[in-house]
Amino acid sequence: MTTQISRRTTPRINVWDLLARFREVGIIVFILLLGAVVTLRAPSFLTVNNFRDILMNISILAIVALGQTIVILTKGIDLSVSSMIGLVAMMVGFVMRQYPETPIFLIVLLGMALGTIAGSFNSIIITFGKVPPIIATLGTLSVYRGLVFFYSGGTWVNSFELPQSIKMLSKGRLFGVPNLILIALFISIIVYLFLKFTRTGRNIYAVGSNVEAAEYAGIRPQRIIFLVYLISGLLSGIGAVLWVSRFESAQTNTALGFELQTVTAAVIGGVSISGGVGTVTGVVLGAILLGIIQNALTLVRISPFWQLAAQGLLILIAVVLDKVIYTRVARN
Amino acid sequence: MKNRYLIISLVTLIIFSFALSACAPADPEPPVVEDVEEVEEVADPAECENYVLVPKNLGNPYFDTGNVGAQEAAGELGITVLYQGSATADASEQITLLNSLIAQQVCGLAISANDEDALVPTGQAAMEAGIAVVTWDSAIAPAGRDLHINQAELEGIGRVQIEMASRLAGPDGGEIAILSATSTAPNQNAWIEVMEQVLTEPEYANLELVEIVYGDDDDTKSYNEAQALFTKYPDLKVIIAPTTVGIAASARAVTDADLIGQVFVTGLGTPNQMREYVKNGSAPEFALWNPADLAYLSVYAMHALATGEIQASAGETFTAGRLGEYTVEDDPDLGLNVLLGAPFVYDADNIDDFDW
Amino acid sequence: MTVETINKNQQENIISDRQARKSFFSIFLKWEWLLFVLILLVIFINTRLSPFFLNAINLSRTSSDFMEIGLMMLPMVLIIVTGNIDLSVASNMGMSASLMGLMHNMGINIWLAALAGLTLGTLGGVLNGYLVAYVKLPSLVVTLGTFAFFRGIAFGFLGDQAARNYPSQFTFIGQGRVFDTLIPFSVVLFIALALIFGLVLHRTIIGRQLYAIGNNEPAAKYSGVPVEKIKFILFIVSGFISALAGLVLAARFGSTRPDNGTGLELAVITAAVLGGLDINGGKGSMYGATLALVLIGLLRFGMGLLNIQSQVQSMVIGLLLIVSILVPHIGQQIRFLKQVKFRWQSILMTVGLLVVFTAFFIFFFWSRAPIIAQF
Amino acid sequence: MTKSILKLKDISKSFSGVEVLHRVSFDLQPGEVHALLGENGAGKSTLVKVITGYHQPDHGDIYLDDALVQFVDTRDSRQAGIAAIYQELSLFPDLDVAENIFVGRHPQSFGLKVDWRKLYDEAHELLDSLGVTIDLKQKARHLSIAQQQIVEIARAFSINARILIMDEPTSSLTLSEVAELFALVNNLRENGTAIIFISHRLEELFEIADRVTVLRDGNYIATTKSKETSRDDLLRKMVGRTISSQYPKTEAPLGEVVLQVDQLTSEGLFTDISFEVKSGEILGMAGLVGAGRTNVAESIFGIRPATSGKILINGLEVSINSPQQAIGLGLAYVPEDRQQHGLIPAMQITPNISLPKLDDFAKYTWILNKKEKKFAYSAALQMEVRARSIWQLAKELSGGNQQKVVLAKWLSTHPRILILDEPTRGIDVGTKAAVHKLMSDLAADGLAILMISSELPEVIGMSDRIIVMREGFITGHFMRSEATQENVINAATKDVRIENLS
Repeated sequence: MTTQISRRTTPRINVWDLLARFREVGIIVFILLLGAVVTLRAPSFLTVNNFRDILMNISILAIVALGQTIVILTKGIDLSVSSMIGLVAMMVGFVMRQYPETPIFLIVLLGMALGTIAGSFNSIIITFGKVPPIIATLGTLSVYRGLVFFYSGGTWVNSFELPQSIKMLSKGRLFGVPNLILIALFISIIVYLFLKFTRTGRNIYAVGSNVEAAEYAGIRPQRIIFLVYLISGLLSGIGAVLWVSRFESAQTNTALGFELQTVTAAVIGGVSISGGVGTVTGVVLGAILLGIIQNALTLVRISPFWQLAAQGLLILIAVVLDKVIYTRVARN
Repeated sequence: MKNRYLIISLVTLIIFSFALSACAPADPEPPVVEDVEEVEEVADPAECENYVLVPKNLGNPYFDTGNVGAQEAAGELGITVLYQGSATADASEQITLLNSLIAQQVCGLAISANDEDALVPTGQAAMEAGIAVVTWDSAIAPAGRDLHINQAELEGIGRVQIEMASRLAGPDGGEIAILSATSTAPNQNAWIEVMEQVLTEPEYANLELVEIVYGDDDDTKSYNEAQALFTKYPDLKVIIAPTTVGIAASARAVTDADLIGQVFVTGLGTPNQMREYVKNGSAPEFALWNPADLAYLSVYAMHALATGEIQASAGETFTAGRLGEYTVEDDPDLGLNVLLGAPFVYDADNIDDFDW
Repeated sequence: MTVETINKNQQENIISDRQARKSFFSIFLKWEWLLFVLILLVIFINTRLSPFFLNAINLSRTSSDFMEIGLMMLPMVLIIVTGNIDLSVASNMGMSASLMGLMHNMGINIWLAALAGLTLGTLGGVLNGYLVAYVKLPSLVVTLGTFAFFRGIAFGFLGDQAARNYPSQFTFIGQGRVFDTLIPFSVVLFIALALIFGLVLHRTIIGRQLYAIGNNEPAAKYSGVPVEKIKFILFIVSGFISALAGLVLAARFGSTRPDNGTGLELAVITAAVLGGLDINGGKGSMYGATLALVLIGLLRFGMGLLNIQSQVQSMVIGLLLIVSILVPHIGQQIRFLKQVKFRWQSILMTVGLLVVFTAFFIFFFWSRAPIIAQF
Repeated sequence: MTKSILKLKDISKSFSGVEVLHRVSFDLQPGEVHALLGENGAGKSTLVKVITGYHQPDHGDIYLDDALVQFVDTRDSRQAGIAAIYQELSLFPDLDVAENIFVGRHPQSFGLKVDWRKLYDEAHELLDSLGVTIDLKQKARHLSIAQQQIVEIARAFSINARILIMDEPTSSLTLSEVAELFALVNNLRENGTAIIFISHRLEELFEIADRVTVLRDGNYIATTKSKETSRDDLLRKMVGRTISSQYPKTEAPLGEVVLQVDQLTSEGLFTDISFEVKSGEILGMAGLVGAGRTNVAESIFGIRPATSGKILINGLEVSINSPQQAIGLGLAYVPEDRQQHGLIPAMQITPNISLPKLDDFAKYTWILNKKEKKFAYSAALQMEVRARSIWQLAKELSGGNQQKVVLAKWLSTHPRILILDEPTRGIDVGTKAAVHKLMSDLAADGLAILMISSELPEVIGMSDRIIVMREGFITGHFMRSEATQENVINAATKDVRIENLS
């Protein structure tokens, strides 16, 4: 941007330094390498259809992982996202079943509102109750899941009970691109702008980087922390509506276990668990990498029994590589 | 200062615990405490009224439908059948639940097992405590139960799915794939085995089984697996999904990918979940027994066992209400079992007759 | 914050070697005592509500249901005291048991197979420990990765197969009872290990060093505490005990499948935290964690006897977890609220939240009404 | 009397039942530099935090321009035109320099979007006016302590406050940087800004302050014009008694060389460091903050082992890869950062003291509580730690007493070589004298002491010999007799690069 100002920048351009400054480059390189290997073994990997499938599959993950990222930026964690998705999906599903003519934008708004309310419950426990985030959301993880069950009485909302409007929300296409992908892209851009170009967004980084200093600087950390769980709930709410739309059903176990995937996507995307570090591009790429790993393992016909192990191993490799790069840079 | 808050917390927790116990369903006449010493005794069959239907997990419409049948049977027999399951389809959770049911000295348990082997010790403990143990839908190994209520012969279920697949693939046959539930589900694996055998028959020589994948009875995973299948095998004709979650997910994947008419889905599913896909042509036909009937029969069998009407030996017969008379059979693999009947094939013509 | 109360000119002894005097009641207000009281309360209420609760056979059978969680909780307590976490315990347990099952299926002697399982679990711990202690990755991240990795290996070993027909000498570990009493062998194993772990934590040099690491890791390192080595060993021990828990589970089930024990890691962490452990490290005791395990076990069993649905049971445990952390902070909250000057914003916010929550619950019940009517 | 811009009346504040401020009054006039003086624990920092609204007073009033005000948080005080540099550095390690300056007040366009270009331009201007160049895109994590302090100062200046509070802003600045800062402060004063200035360097107060207010033990003692008072007078007011000779260094007979360091190098941190310390000797290590002295000490102690070079103890070459090994070899290290590295604040005094040598209080790893308690008690008594009990939490003690606990802890290991890193930083005058006395006594008993200090009078007053470091190199070596403030400063600011080229 304003390069003439940074007079004392290190003139030597170093591969490690580049990798660290643009962490995303590392993920892209990893994706390309993986893609190359997979294409050699399974040419069908490199088709438009396959890529559309991969993107479809990770769209909801990316959206919710962005919420997770915002939370992790403040040193927190939101384990309850999966249950929030389950709860909101079920409630939205019920409304759609009962009132199939409801305009779709109202449904989306409803999902956002319900998600935000669920998130605000986390916020209250964490900010006013001073409960560590991991414990609070571990608790609400089972509480919200219990509510899903209580709410639905164990029943599901099935595909035929849902109106076409909700199904088209994700499946409709604009210029040949499924809406779901466009929605995910749109939300990513919004979150990017929010984190990069608003004071509140910057304050989230500040609070995650040093809470006390933030307080000295006139930021109210409690408000920021309140806000991030709200946002996580909001994005989970959107994720829930999209979930109903894409999977054409709302079940009692909707999104079960999804929370760890969102954390994984964030971590692979370079978000630091100790707060203050992480970018939207990184997380989106992290989600894409996860999607590609899943897709590729199936395509190259690795025995289904070993796929999970390969996935875990790749995650470990990604994290260790990142650390190696970081230490190399720190040493220079 | 600090102490005061701790006292507050103590009081709050106490109140909280009382609130917990208030969650208990209103039990009009809690049994008296003196009974404790007599618990060891085998429940008196004549007075036995409390039975439990245990699904793999709660919140699954397939089992919930079963409960409808079970309640119907309970009404006819004048007994109470409780519907209790674990939150997730997990063996250790189910064992914890069964232990608390055994502790209550219920008269009979009808269990859909999450793990064929892991539940054996628990099933044995229940039988030792004088509880009638039948399994339905998914069996415990013979050592861990009295009777298994078999929804349909393995042979029959496997065969009907291959038959449907053959019909859908057309006279020229083609590539087929199987999308199962978890790789550990006993009934799935048994069916797949049968299907592989049936496929070796000359009649089905034109069908080629290209891969077996696992969707873990998880909607998302099943969907992705189905998608991967037609990416990998462009000539794929039929996906057989012998699981209610998998079949719906596969049919949706086919619909979403605009492959209706090119790839067909069949397998085992429930009418409500499949209605849409039967009508849009992605899954023109599928099979299933009626879970309500299955649970209905299970309750009758459980009651017959608990009251001593049958003793769990081969050849005995008992009457199961509207379903008529059934015989206990012995099978080298399945052990003692009662067979419900042949699976029913649903298609566009008959699906609207069912609502479950 | 610098607080000094002693008058600088005083001549007498400037420091005392005695603990500050506490009132008689404050001794009973420690978290561990609260748990104890809660346990008594649960026993009392449950005994009133169900005739089957205070029954030796039932309690014995139920107690063995919680022993795998208990076993894995022991090293977890030490790990949490240092401010770390191990999410991979349940996966590790699945992996070790699966290897044992695989070898058993191949006809190898069960004890040899068990030894192999224990070794593999320990190696899993070595991987975790190495990455945490020496590569210096956050334990949450590392064990999130191995959580998937280990479980994956378990599926790789056994796939759709199960291992069954373990000899009865082996199943004794999980099903047997000691000397014709009603006490399950696994409970004895747990108590013995709990004693050892408790003593290590509270009475030995290593225990002291664990607390030092949890409270201030750099300072511990500067004081000559072998931080890396201790963390490394801790994760190895956790791996070993997870494998042991895997054997106990396999023995209790009399069989092994690769998905055995899925999700138990959250139960383990819940028990530890409910026991008063600070997730950020440095605080908590082994007694507390053990009492919390007993409390959860009794609560679950009691609710099961009352036929409360499993989802509701999880909800209650989840709420209890939140409340257990929330309540000790009530004091802080009250003080905080007292400090806050009445501002229209805060009033508006409170009212707003109340309205929103009320609306939510009205909506919640209204929208599910048609379903209720169906039943 | 001129009108005061800020007036505190009878401010009291307690933390968990302990009164930290007791009816303190204070007034500040526009265009004056008002110094706040007191030992550590006197309540200066708390008073600052009360003024900025970080803490709320339990009792008493704050008047701004003679109007009663109430600050609920730091936002309120900032809106009222109060800016502060806090004692603890409060930067955001993950944000870059420019953003650190403007956190919470990012310049915006359209009242919505953060204007990054403007932000970098303004940051650039601001640092220029301070006469420093720091890479604006550098993450604060990678800055040296002096650079961090400069960024803090830039941040406080950027607010254009009417009242500027500076709590120990100069503790790690070089003399020329201090001079630049004072020039700016004078500039602000002329423009009518009122400044509250806190420093432990008394000399600075006479240079910059118009008036001085002294606090002691949370009580207001006196306010005087700085021209009308003397150093001794201020010291007496601060401590409440007269301080005797400041540097009680006695000549001790020198023995054998105990610690010898030969061409120690750690890439990027320091190069070719060689020196030796004899038994009974205090070797002073001078230099600016960030010269690499702490790195040398840490590598000797095994925390970050050096990449090449030799360490000899009693003439034998040793390899030290961890603090445990160092302790085993008779080394002890009192680190610079007490809160982070020296103590475990959340633990009691006893376990803090016994931590490095737990083996001594244990039998087969089993801790013998009585033995440990007895030992900790005698160590605390010997060091005159002032606390209610040895079971009090370390974090409840004042800075000076915390340092005593750290010393007690390390002396309990019976070291032969003691490394002290800034042993008197941030502690009160009374404790400072006690620490100096202790050092002298220990040397007399035959210990070899390596003392790192940024306070020149201390280095010159306490050392037998002095080595000076600059940017990772040794740039000077003086005997006690030949060391003066001038030649030590010259060595500490010598341009190393030129010397290396030649």
